[in-house]
Amino acid sequence: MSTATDTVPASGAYEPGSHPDLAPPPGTTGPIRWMKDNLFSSPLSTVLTLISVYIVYTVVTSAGSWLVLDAVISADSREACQAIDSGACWAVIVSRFNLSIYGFYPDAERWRLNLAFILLFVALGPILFDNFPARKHMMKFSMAYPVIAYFLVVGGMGLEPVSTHLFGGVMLTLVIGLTGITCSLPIGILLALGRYSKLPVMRMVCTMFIEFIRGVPLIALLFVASVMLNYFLPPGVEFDLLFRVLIMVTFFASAYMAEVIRGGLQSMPKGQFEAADAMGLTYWQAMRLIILPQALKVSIPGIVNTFIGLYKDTTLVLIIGLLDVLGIMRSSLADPKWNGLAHEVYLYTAIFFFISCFAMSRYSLYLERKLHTGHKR
Amino acid sequence: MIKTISGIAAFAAAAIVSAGVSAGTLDDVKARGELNCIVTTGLTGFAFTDENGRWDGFDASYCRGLAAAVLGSGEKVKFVPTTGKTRFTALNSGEGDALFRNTTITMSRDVDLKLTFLGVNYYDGQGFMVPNSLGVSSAKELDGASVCIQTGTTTELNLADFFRANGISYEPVAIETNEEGQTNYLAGRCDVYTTDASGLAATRATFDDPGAHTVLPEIISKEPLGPAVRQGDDQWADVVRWVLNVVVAAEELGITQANVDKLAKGTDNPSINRVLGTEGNFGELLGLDKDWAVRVIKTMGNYGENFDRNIGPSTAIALQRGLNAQWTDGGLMYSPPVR
Amino acid sequence: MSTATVSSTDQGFSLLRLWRNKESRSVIIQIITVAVLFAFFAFLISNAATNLERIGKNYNFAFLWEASNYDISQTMIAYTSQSSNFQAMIVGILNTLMVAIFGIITATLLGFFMGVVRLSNNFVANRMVYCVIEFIRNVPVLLHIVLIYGIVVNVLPHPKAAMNLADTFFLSNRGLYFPAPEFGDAFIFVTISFVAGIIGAFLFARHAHKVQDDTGKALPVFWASLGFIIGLPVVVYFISGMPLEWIPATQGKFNLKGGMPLKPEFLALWLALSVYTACFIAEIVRAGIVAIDYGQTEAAHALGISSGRSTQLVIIPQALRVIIPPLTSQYLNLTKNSSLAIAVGYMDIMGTIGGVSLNQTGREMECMTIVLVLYLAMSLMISAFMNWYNSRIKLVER
Amino acid sequence: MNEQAATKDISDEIAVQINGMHKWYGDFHVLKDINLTVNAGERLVICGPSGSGKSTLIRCINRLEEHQQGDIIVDGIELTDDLKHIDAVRREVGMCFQHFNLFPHLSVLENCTLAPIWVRKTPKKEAEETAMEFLEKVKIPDQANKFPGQLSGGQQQRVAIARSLCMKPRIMLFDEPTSALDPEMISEVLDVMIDLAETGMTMLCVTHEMGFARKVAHRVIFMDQGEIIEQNEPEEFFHNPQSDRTKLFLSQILDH
Repeated sequence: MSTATDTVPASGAYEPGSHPDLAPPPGTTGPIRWMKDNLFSSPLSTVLTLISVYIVYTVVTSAGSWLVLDAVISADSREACQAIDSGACWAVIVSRFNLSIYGFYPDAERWRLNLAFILLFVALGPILFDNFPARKHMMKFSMAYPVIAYFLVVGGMGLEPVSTHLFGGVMLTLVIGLTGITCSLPIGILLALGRYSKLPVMRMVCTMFIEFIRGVPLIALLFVASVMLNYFLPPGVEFDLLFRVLIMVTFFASAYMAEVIRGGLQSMPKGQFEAADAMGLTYWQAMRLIILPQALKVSIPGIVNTFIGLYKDTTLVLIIGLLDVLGIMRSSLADPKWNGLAHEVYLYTAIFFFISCFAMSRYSLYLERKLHTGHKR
Repeated sequence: MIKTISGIAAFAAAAIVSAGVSAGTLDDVKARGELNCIVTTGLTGFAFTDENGRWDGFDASYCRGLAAAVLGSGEKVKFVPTTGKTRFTALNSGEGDALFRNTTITMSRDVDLKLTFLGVNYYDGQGFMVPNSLGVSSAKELDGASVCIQTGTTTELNLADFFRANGISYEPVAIETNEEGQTNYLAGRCDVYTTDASGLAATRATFDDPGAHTVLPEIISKEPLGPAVRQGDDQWADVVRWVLNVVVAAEELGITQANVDKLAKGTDNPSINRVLGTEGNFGELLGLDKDWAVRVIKTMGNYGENFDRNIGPSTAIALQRGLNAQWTDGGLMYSPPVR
Repeated sequence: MSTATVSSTDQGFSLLRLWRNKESRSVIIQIITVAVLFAFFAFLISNAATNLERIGKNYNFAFLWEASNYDISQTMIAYTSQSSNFQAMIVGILNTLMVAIFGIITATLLGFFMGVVRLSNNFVANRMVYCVIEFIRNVPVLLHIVLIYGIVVNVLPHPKAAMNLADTFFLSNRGLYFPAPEFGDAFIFVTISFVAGIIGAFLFARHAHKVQDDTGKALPVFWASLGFIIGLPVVVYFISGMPLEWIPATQGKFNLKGGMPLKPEFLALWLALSVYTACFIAEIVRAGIVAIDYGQTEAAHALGISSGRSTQLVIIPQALRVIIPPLTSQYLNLTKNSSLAIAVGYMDIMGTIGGVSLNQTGREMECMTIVLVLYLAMSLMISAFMNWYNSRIKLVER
Repeated sequence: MNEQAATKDISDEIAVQINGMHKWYGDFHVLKDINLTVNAGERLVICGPSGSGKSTLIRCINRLEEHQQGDIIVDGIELTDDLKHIDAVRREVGMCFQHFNLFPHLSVLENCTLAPIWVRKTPKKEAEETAMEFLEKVKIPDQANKFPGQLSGGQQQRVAIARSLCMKPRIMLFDEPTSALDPEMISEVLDVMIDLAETGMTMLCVTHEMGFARKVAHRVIFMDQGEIIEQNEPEEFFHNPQSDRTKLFLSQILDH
């Protein structure tokens, strides 16, 4: 390596292939140059920079003092909070924290939720990451997980049954979100295959179903679940509200899922179908062995995005009276001790959703990048 | 697709099988071992959850009393929180067995919505609450005001009628729950909050400075609040009706949570004996056992105790008995005799 | 159709043979599907009929013509508590449309702006917008709505102390009050000239196109259109003696009186939907423009087309093709999300016919049917419009 | 028609018989009155300008395309709408595509064992042994556990051939197997095909590789605009083409 101070010999003084590496001329690299390029490249950019810096400064200082510096963590009521300091009263979150996580789930049984939650990550590992140790064997556990989780959460098999009306908070959000996604995936696949099918009736039925569900808001479907669905069941049959909501959420998610998977199916080259045909595979064999494994892989980022959407949409259940994490925190505003602390409560919920959704969207980005580069393996 | 359809069919079949034969509500509840009781999503004093997530309040006590009568324990209740909008559907669709949710008895609800009302457990009327700072002393001065009003309630209809009858205008601010109404009112989104006077008192009680707010003298409607069940199940209706009556009777007869066990061993007063099942077989006639009333009173107290404990003058809500006093004290609480 | 006959090796009974035949099998599968679906729906409907009968209800829409008995705060048509449920439904539809249209417009503008900032090489602005976008779109829209509503209601001043801009605009926790227009009789001329201006601008643009095709000369279409659409009505406005007055709101006893208010419920819903959707649109715009190969810009520059022109003629038309389909689904999402109005009591479709009317009349089945049909119709209309637009720009691009 | 079918490795058994077959794509008449008989063990090369219907013709033989008129009888089974017949034919007919159409999510070995396991219900172990045998024949046993995406085009096409052979087909169809390959890879695929030809396999091959045709084909068929214009033994075909269209075509592809 030579330095910039070296005299540069006249051209032709080197044999081909023996030119030394020279440092770039001064002023083209380094922090100053970076700032010139990225902050002050034009008058407009300079103005933009100054405005942005001002906004960031104001927000950080004012929010910072409210959020952190002047905040109160432990107190018994809002008045007690205000007596201590002028910032946010996080005491409301602290006192309601367990409620916001477990809902009304009995104290003695909460270990089951914790266990189910830990096992969730064990089950998700092999699904989410290719290079998970002993992936093939762990996959079996993942397949069994929904059953395990069902018994852990609802009870049965020797565990004390817990009524669904005690579900609430984060755990309800997770129950709805995860049930929605696991049930909607197979239904979504079938719908996508139906919409992609050569049989006109099948195609029409699936298309109508998908378009109907996508055409109406989730909240309308939830209202259908809460006010109409029981009318359609035989007299005497009752589904509890959570079950009805799960049905609707599953339908809703499966219509979106079907569209994502249809995208994946459409991206399959025609040759794959032909090769499967030429080998004499039946329709279902071809789909199961050849087409779906590939189509699903391409669709994973879309599936994750659908899941993020579904997960955020679980908040809507509060409108029909199920207390998810937003609902349960909102209801604490009715507690005379804490009323008027809307900002703290909403912010807490927002941060909860942000962390989980952001993590998921990062994962989806990671997958997308992996699919792009590792397409050929 | 074939798989989906067969799946749906199997699912439907399973649902039918699992349903079994639907008997009366009483048998259903007994078989289930749990009472599904429809309450509000939260109204201080009437039905609300405490920090441990336990439901409490004037209406919630009735749920516990009913569960005690039918199932033997006041804990065997599943509370179904509903908004003003979803409550009747929850009842009609079978999600709840009984509705104890400060619900006004009206003819159309009784006749058109196919509910059966069983009596009044709280006589109420719709009132207005305003901040003192507005300097308003009568509801008739409210021309042009913004009024917070819970949608899907009779109060909403009364309000429209009242303003129309007085030829004044207002801006309705629709809210879903009392909690929202309270938040909006305190934030100044509306000038006036209107709901049942009891609800206003309950809400005002939770304010930092209750003295800064006035409940206006006009009571613009009769709001007899009472429980309801689905139409067409007389046995169940009887059970709920007599739970309602027996607590009023208990207060009249001086039976309290504290002395009910002692009195249940037998007294010289035949009225008390009949109520507590030491005389007669009214419990069996209802489809319950003879101790049912003892359990009700032990669980929720008599009417006066329930009132005092949850909404009475010594609580933050500080409601006077008023119309809800015993008939012997000049109120309207009057239980038909148990005999 | 194949004319080949089934070869004689076939035995067994004919149903099996039909099942083995490719065409008849597909027919059989389809017939079974239809039959099962039909049976399923018949099952549902018969259940519904039994259940309704059991509680003594029926299924009819007569209640639509009965008085609704409730008041609505923000109505675009004349409405009182004596109006019918049908009118309440119309109010709801108009309110939904209003928030959806306003939302779509602001979300698009804001989204394009943020998308462009995300593309700029200004580090601070870029990162700041990135953080905002990530935060907003990873939080449920319902939370945004209640949060913004909370802020509007709690933080903004009481109407007595309303923020006041030149005694014409007022902002308080009762909403944003614009002055209300009062049209004089002569205003009709301004309206006519405005319509004429649009037609004129359209004709001029066609003429200019033709001139450019024929002679290669570019006429100033933009400025001419501006003249036609804005200038002409302005001139007519002054000639006809300024027949339009703006009457600002005034302080009343409780509220501001008069003016054109945007109620807090509307503001919260509109802002939340706009901001939330804008974040998605920003990413769509960014992705759309990034997707255009840099080679396209280089090629345009190499041909000597100026920077601005190359954006207009080369980049935008191609980026739009990428942007429009996901943009459509965002518009659909926004419209559907407007049903969350119910969380703040904005009286849209869900609030009127799907809310208060449903509850006051107890006609769940009828009301929900109407709600579903209305939303479906709206979604289909937006898709149809955007598909039409999409096919149009595809054509233009070719 | 089949005058020169007398070479010693051709049996009298008929492998494929096509009588008066027509096919349309919508209004477009792609194949016009095709009559063709292929005996077992015969190797046929089909050539012709692009769009002449030669690919469509061989795709009709395993019913990737449906014909609308006429008969196709493959290995004694008539191709109709009857799914059982179609399945039976596809079991006996292997096919190689221009773009290989390997399954990218499966390893080379899995690609080869998939159909034997699922269609022929062969035990997995046996299927794998067969697969390795054929992979050795196409000279890439060492790549068995790689994924198609890791192989070169020539290797992929050889895997595709091995994959078809694993079904132990009686007839092999090749649809322009070398036209998507870089020039230096063509010969490795052709070598494999020549080896295959020496085993006596019935082969129908759409290709422009005239060297290959000369070397192994019993018969060359020239198609244009959906018709069989001319068919002959290779030497005759190349040196003494009868029709003008054939002459034009040959001059174009042999000169370049």
